[in-house]
Amino acid sequence: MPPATPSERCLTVSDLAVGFAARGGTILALEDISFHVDAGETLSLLGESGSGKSVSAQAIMALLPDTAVVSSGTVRFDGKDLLALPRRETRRLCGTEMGMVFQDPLTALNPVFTVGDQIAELFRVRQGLGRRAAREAAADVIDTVGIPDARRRLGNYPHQFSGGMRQRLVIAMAIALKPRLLIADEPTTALDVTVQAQIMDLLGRLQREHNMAMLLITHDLGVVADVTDRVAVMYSGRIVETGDVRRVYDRPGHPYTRGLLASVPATAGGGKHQPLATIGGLPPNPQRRPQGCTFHPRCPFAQDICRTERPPMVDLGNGHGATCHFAREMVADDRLFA
Amino acid sequence: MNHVSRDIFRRTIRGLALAAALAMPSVALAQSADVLRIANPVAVTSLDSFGAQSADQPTISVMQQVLEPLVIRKDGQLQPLLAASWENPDELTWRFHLNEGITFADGSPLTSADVKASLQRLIDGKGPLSGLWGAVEAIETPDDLTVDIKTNTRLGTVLSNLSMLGIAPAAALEDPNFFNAPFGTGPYRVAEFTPSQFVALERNPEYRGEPAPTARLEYRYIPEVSGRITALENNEIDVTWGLPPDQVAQVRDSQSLTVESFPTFGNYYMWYNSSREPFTDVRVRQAMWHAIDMEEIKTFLFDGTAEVAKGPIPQDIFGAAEQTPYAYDPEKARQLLAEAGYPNGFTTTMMWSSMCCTNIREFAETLISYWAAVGIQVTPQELERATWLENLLALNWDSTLAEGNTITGDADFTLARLYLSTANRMGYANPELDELLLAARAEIDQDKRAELYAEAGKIIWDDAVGIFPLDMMMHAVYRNEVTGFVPTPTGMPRFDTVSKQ
Amino acid sequence: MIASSPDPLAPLLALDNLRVSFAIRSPILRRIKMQVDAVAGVDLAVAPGKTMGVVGESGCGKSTMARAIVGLERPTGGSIRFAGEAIEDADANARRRLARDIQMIFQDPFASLNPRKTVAQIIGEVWDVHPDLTPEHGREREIIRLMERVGLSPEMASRFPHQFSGGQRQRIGIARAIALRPRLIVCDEPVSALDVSVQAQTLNLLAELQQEFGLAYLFIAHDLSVVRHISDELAVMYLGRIVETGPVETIYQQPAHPYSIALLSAIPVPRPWAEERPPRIVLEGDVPTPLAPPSGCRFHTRCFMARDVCRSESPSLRPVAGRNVACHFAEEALTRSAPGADA
Amino acid sequence: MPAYLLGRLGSALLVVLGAATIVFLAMRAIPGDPAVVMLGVSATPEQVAALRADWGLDAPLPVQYLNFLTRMVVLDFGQSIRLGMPAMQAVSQTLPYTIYLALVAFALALLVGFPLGVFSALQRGKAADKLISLFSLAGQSLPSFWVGIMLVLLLSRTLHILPSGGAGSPEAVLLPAVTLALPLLSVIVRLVRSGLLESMGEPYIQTARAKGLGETRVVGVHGVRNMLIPVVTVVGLELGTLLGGAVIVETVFAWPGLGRLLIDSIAARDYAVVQASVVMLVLFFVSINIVVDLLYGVLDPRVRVDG
Amino acid sequence: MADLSATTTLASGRALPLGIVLPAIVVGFYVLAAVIGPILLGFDPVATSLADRLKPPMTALANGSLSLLGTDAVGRDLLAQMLAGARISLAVGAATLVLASLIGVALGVVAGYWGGAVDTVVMRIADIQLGFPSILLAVLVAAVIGPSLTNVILVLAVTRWVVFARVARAQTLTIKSRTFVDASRTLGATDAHIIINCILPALVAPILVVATVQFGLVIVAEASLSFLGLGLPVGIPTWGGTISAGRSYLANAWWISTMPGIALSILVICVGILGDTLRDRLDPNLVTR
Repeated sequence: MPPATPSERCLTVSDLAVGFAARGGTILALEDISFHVDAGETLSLLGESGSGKSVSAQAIMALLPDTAVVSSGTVRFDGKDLLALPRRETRRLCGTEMGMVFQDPLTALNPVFTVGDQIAELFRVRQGLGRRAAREAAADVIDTVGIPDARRRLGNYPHQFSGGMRQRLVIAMAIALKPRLLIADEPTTALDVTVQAQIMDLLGRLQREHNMAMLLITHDLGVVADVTDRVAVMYSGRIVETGDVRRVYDRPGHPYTRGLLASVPATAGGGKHQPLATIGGLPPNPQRRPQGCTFHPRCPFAQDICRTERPPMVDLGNGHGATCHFAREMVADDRLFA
Repeated sequence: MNHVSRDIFRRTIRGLALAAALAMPSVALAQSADVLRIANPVAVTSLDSFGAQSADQPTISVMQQVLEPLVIRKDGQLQPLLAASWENPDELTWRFHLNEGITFADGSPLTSADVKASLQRLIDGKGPLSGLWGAVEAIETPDDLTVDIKTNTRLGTVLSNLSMLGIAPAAALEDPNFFNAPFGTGPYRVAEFTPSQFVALERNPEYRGEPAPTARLEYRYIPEVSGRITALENNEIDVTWGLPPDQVAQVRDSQSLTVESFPTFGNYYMWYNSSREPFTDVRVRQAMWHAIDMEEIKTFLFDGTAEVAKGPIPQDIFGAAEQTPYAYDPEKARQLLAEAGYPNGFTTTMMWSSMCCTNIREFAETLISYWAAVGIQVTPQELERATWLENLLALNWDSTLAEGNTITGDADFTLARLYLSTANRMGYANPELDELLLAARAEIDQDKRAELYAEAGKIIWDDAVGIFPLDMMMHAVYRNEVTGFVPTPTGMPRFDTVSKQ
Repeated sequence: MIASSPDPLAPLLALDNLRVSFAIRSPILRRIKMQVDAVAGVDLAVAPGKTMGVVGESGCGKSTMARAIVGLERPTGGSIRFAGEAIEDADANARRRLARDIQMIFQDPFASLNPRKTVAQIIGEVWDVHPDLTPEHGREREIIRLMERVGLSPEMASRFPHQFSGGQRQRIGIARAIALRPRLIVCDEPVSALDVSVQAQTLNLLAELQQEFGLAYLFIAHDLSVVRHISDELAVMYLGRIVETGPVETIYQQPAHPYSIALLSAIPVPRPWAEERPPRIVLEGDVPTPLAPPSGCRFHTRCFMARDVCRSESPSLRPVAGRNVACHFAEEALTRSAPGADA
Repeated sequence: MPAYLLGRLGSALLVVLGAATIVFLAMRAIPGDPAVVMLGVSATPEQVAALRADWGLDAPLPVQYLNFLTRMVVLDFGQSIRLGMPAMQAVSQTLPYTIYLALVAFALALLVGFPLGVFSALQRGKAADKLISLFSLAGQSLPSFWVGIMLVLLLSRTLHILPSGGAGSPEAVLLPAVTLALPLLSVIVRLVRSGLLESMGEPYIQTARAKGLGETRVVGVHGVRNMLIPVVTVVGLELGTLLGGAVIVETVFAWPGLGRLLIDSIAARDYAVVQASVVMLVLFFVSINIVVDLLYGVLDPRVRVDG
Repeated sequence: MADLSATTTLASGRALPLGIVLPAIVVGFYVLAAVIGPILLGFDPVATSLADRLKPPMTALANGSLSLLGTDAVGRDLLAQMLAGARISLAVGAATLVLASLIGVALGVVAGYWGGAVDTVVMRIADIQLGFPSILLAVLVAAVIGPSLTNVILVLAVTRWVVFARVARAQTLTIKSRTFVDASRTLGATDAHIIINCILPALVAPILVVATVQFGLVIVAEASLSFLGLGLPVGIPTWGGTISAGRSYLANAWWISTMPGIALSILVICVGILGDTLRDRLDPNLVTR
């Protein structure tokens, strides 16, 4: 993949912070979120449950629930700041400029409309095509995502498809109007391994064909490695590390990333009865995040400074960065994959 | 809301409703002077006056304008109507001569065969009135205008019984659909009938007399008192009756309405079950009577629109005789109770039918309140009519409050049917009374009959077989445009003399 | 019975041609019934103190098999022997006795805990059902001991399940499962609902407990790397049948069933560049519904090696290169999966 | 589908048969004799016996029951004692009134309740929503007989705008219909509101939004269409009870419907009419249920059986 | 899962919303009025006073006392009558719900837990019950055993058990298939143990919600029965009975029907709000009609 020039930059998120109104004040779900995705490139947001990765996607697509408040930041897409636009305007970009694939393909499709209607709706409402033309276009899209016998299956309802096929339909809907950015929120979590491989293949192919920028949201380190150029690791509402996948995985600059990689049995290799490396403790309650580095209570390397000072994003070269006071030391340490 | 805007609002609503009412079954909107709109308080369920509904007031009140009897009770006297005259060739035979030239609404002439068929049908119908004719052995028709009614015992009540028998054409009686739109010799014939809801009568073109002033009578069933009054005030109906006495005064205040109150053949009665303790003792029965202040009840509960009873049946009935009302005297009541062995009173029950009559519950509660004052605890039992009747006939009660109506206007109808020890209706058995009543029924001489009933009435009164508190008045209300209304003591108004301006 | 374990010890648990089928009602139109052969003739043996890993995709019958072993489903055929005793028709009383030896850990750590009971009550339920097994030093102390053993602070005993994190909940489930000192624990996807970091903690705990109590595990998972980590033996299931079974490393290094090959190749690993991996085989289509399984070899509809015979003849498990495989062309498959081979 | 429908019909018939049996036994178990009711205070045992014989009530109970069942098949319930006509005729004279009243009430409830529910859901948590919620709660819980009386008191007695009762004029249906509609309207408001809120929380709504559809289309098409399923189910059931529940409203407003007929016939122990009314009401009830079931299939493709 | 957090919110006594506090205060007031009202302002059904009949609110009566809400058709004080009626209404409501929920829960759990023929029979009876006019049922029971307090409770309970049975059955079906029940089973637990330890505790919240919602409906149903003359015997004051009795006096004594109606309405609305709030907090997916 050739390095993206700034002109090909598709989406830029800077200093995004999102809070949720709750009893007794606002809970910050996201803080200091900055990343960018270029055309033809895939960025993965990697994180465990509750790390805030899905909220990021919702913020971009203006899909946040009413209780959410964007307290700061900008989301630049196509030169426009999406957060400054009225919701209606942002919504207008959805579908045509930005497409989204959801986690559970069963519930993401409306059960009472045929898939043909649901996909044709895009062409009819968004592009003003006539009924017949829209159906034709829908059939073509379904064909593109690899559903055999597309024309006949237009009249089927979502429940008549298997899980994998449903996810293909969701993808079809997301890419129907050839958006420049595709956001995929855990697109394979609900699927079996063999089907997961199919779907990731499909996404990869479509991305290449349309030169789309893709924002992949996942908790699966393996999926990230498979399809991604760059990764942003999230922890407790913040990005703790970002950079080229290989660099991050081979030489993590943040103890959290390091811990994650070490706890995966496949990576850990080793034999049976060799205990896996673990990250002690639990992620913090978003209402009571620790002072300083939010990871310090679980960090084996924590020093006094970690308890008091919030670490800045340390530039580790070539776009690799980590928010750890000791990022450079981490990168230099070879012991991880000894 | 002022009148104009209210009117506009009404019209708007009416328009909207009309639009919505396309699916509506039969909508009657006629409002001309030729139509008299009547709201009856009780539903007309059937027009067959020979069967189950033969004693049913709503049925009779409609049918009395359609079918006419041989003799009619007018101003307390029995007078010929379809019959020209009658005689008794022997003690067991009543012979009637019909008027000549009377025709039914379909043009066919009235003959003795019609009379025979009508009477026979009433007897065969086994309805409540058929019992009056138990002694009939044969009905013969020597010629077209002569009818012989032969009985196995002497029957003194034939004339008054006949006043309740409207004559229908014999041929039509065979037709099962006849009673959907019956006709006879009367001033009206039935034009339209929906059971329980609606009856329309129209003038009988063949009627021999003066045509009725109003072309069409429409009966609509409105069960709720307030509904009827509202409908009257809103000019939805022209006339109604059966108002609770305590609401009469208020309606009287209305500028657009006229109220007419008149005595009837109906009265309240409270029977004791004389076969049960403590009512086997006449002193107890009398004591409870003395405990009640009838005048106060009449004044407050009935707004003065009732009469304190002077006998077991109202005074206008043939055979009624005036008795001395029991005085309100709680002291005497206590004394009588003490004499009877109940110095501290006793506990008993009183049942009544919830569907009996207006104000029945208030009346009962008031009575119970009076008795409580002399130490008698009475538990109220308001029952559904069917259950009440079943208990009543099974003598499964202590006391009961009810209303009676001697619709034939003849003492026999009430006294001889209910107070005979063989009827065993209230557990009271008195051979002397039985003898009087049976003799009266068998007496053909009407003056003698009246004397016998007077004696019987005195026994019932003095022996306190029950308490006879009040004779009922009927309250008819009509809009001021209505004229010619004639009170009827039967409580079943007829409208063949009524017109609207 | 095919002994899948070279271990000379008699198996603790042995399934012989186990079948479980049930009539299911269509979820909304309840009147329409369908027959599902969820487990269609499975032979399997678990040795004492060892772990048998079972992998397979959703609907392959692995959970149904697990439920049949603990008596939550009634087998429609074949036998289940525990320590030599047939238990497939065990009545309620026999089941209660068996519960002391066979326990289960469930996939969803939240759903498997009664939300209305405290942790102490949930663990203590064991002795509600088996009052005769109440330890001499008392229930409370034993609960505290168990909680400490699985890494939970005893102060949490009076809390409710929803006040715990996913990993902690699974620890409660584990504490309950080991309370009766069973010999076998059936683990039905015990870590698949957990985040990676917590998953590792739980796997470590399970390994420690196995050492300490000499537990045998029947460990069901769809994550192959997890199974590889914890198991001694492995069974790969597809549509109600075992397609390959044998020592875990043998299969991982060189699978002999086309399905195993595809499955192993499809696992995304975090650092693919760091290890030697066979080329990925992306299977066509979806897993067929168990309502209408394909004829012959059940895998033939998706198999990249399928021939005519596969459509008509169902292959049975046979020993090939140190494991048992149910494939007509296992030898050929072996060559394809040999390290360095090009599939 | 036919097998399913057949099974559904079978169980519906079972319900009708059960209800028929209960009403048959019930009428004979309760005290009060139709003959006595008709003859009144002066009834003699002979008269009663004669009438009972005339009506076939002297036959052994099993014979009467069998007779009733066999004739019920052709909707012949025998002769009404009180009305002197076939019981079925009495029912078919009053049933249109009840159905008419129920339909007007139903239309009213739907036309007002549906938009109100949608509006309330969109205004969730705001003052309008709370007001509507309170109104619908009141409508659902206030006793209809009292509401009816109050409406009469206000609109009829005091303002003289509408007639107080009866079916004499076209606008007479309004008060009873409003009274009858009120609880159903409230149910619809609440169902529509909660149904729409629930539907709007489903992931497919996010999908619709991600497609860039306008909010009107998201709510009006994707939200409403899914919410219809629970609404139709419950509303269907309510429509069934609407017919049966009209009794009180018919009493208050003297509406000549089936409910009043039933009450009067019970009072008169008019076995034939009571049996006919109950069987027809239950028949109506189960028919509506079947229609709802079928409608369910139309609305929710997941219920449809392929092929 | 939503029900759990709600349970704790209730249990932990965090600030309760107005939706519970306000109606609860009103309902509490009614209970108080029902308990001590009749003691303060005795109602004697036998004590009629004809001179005082149909007096409007705020009238001085013959015995010198002031009638706050007016008098009825036989001169009894309306307020005293309503207080006595409150006692009856609340008692009938509570007793009916206890009875109906016991029957309903028992049948519902049995039907849901064991399914099969028992389930079919119970649910078919429920269907018949739902389609069968409850008026007829009321006449039947009233006529067979005579009108009494017990009968009214019986009739109402018989018409209400279905709601409880349906909820109990549905909930049992859900709980039965939950994993924690399987977990208990793998411990060797018996059916009785599972029903007592897993099913019944899970029923408490939804049944409570249903009971709250039904409470208002039962009170209204009792009033409706009294209104149709099928309710409690004369002499036992009830709101429905008073409203019904006042219907004939709408023209000249509007207060007889209006006053108890308002009292009844305020109560049922408050109970309704309470039920709604409880449902929202305990079991949002519960359909209780």
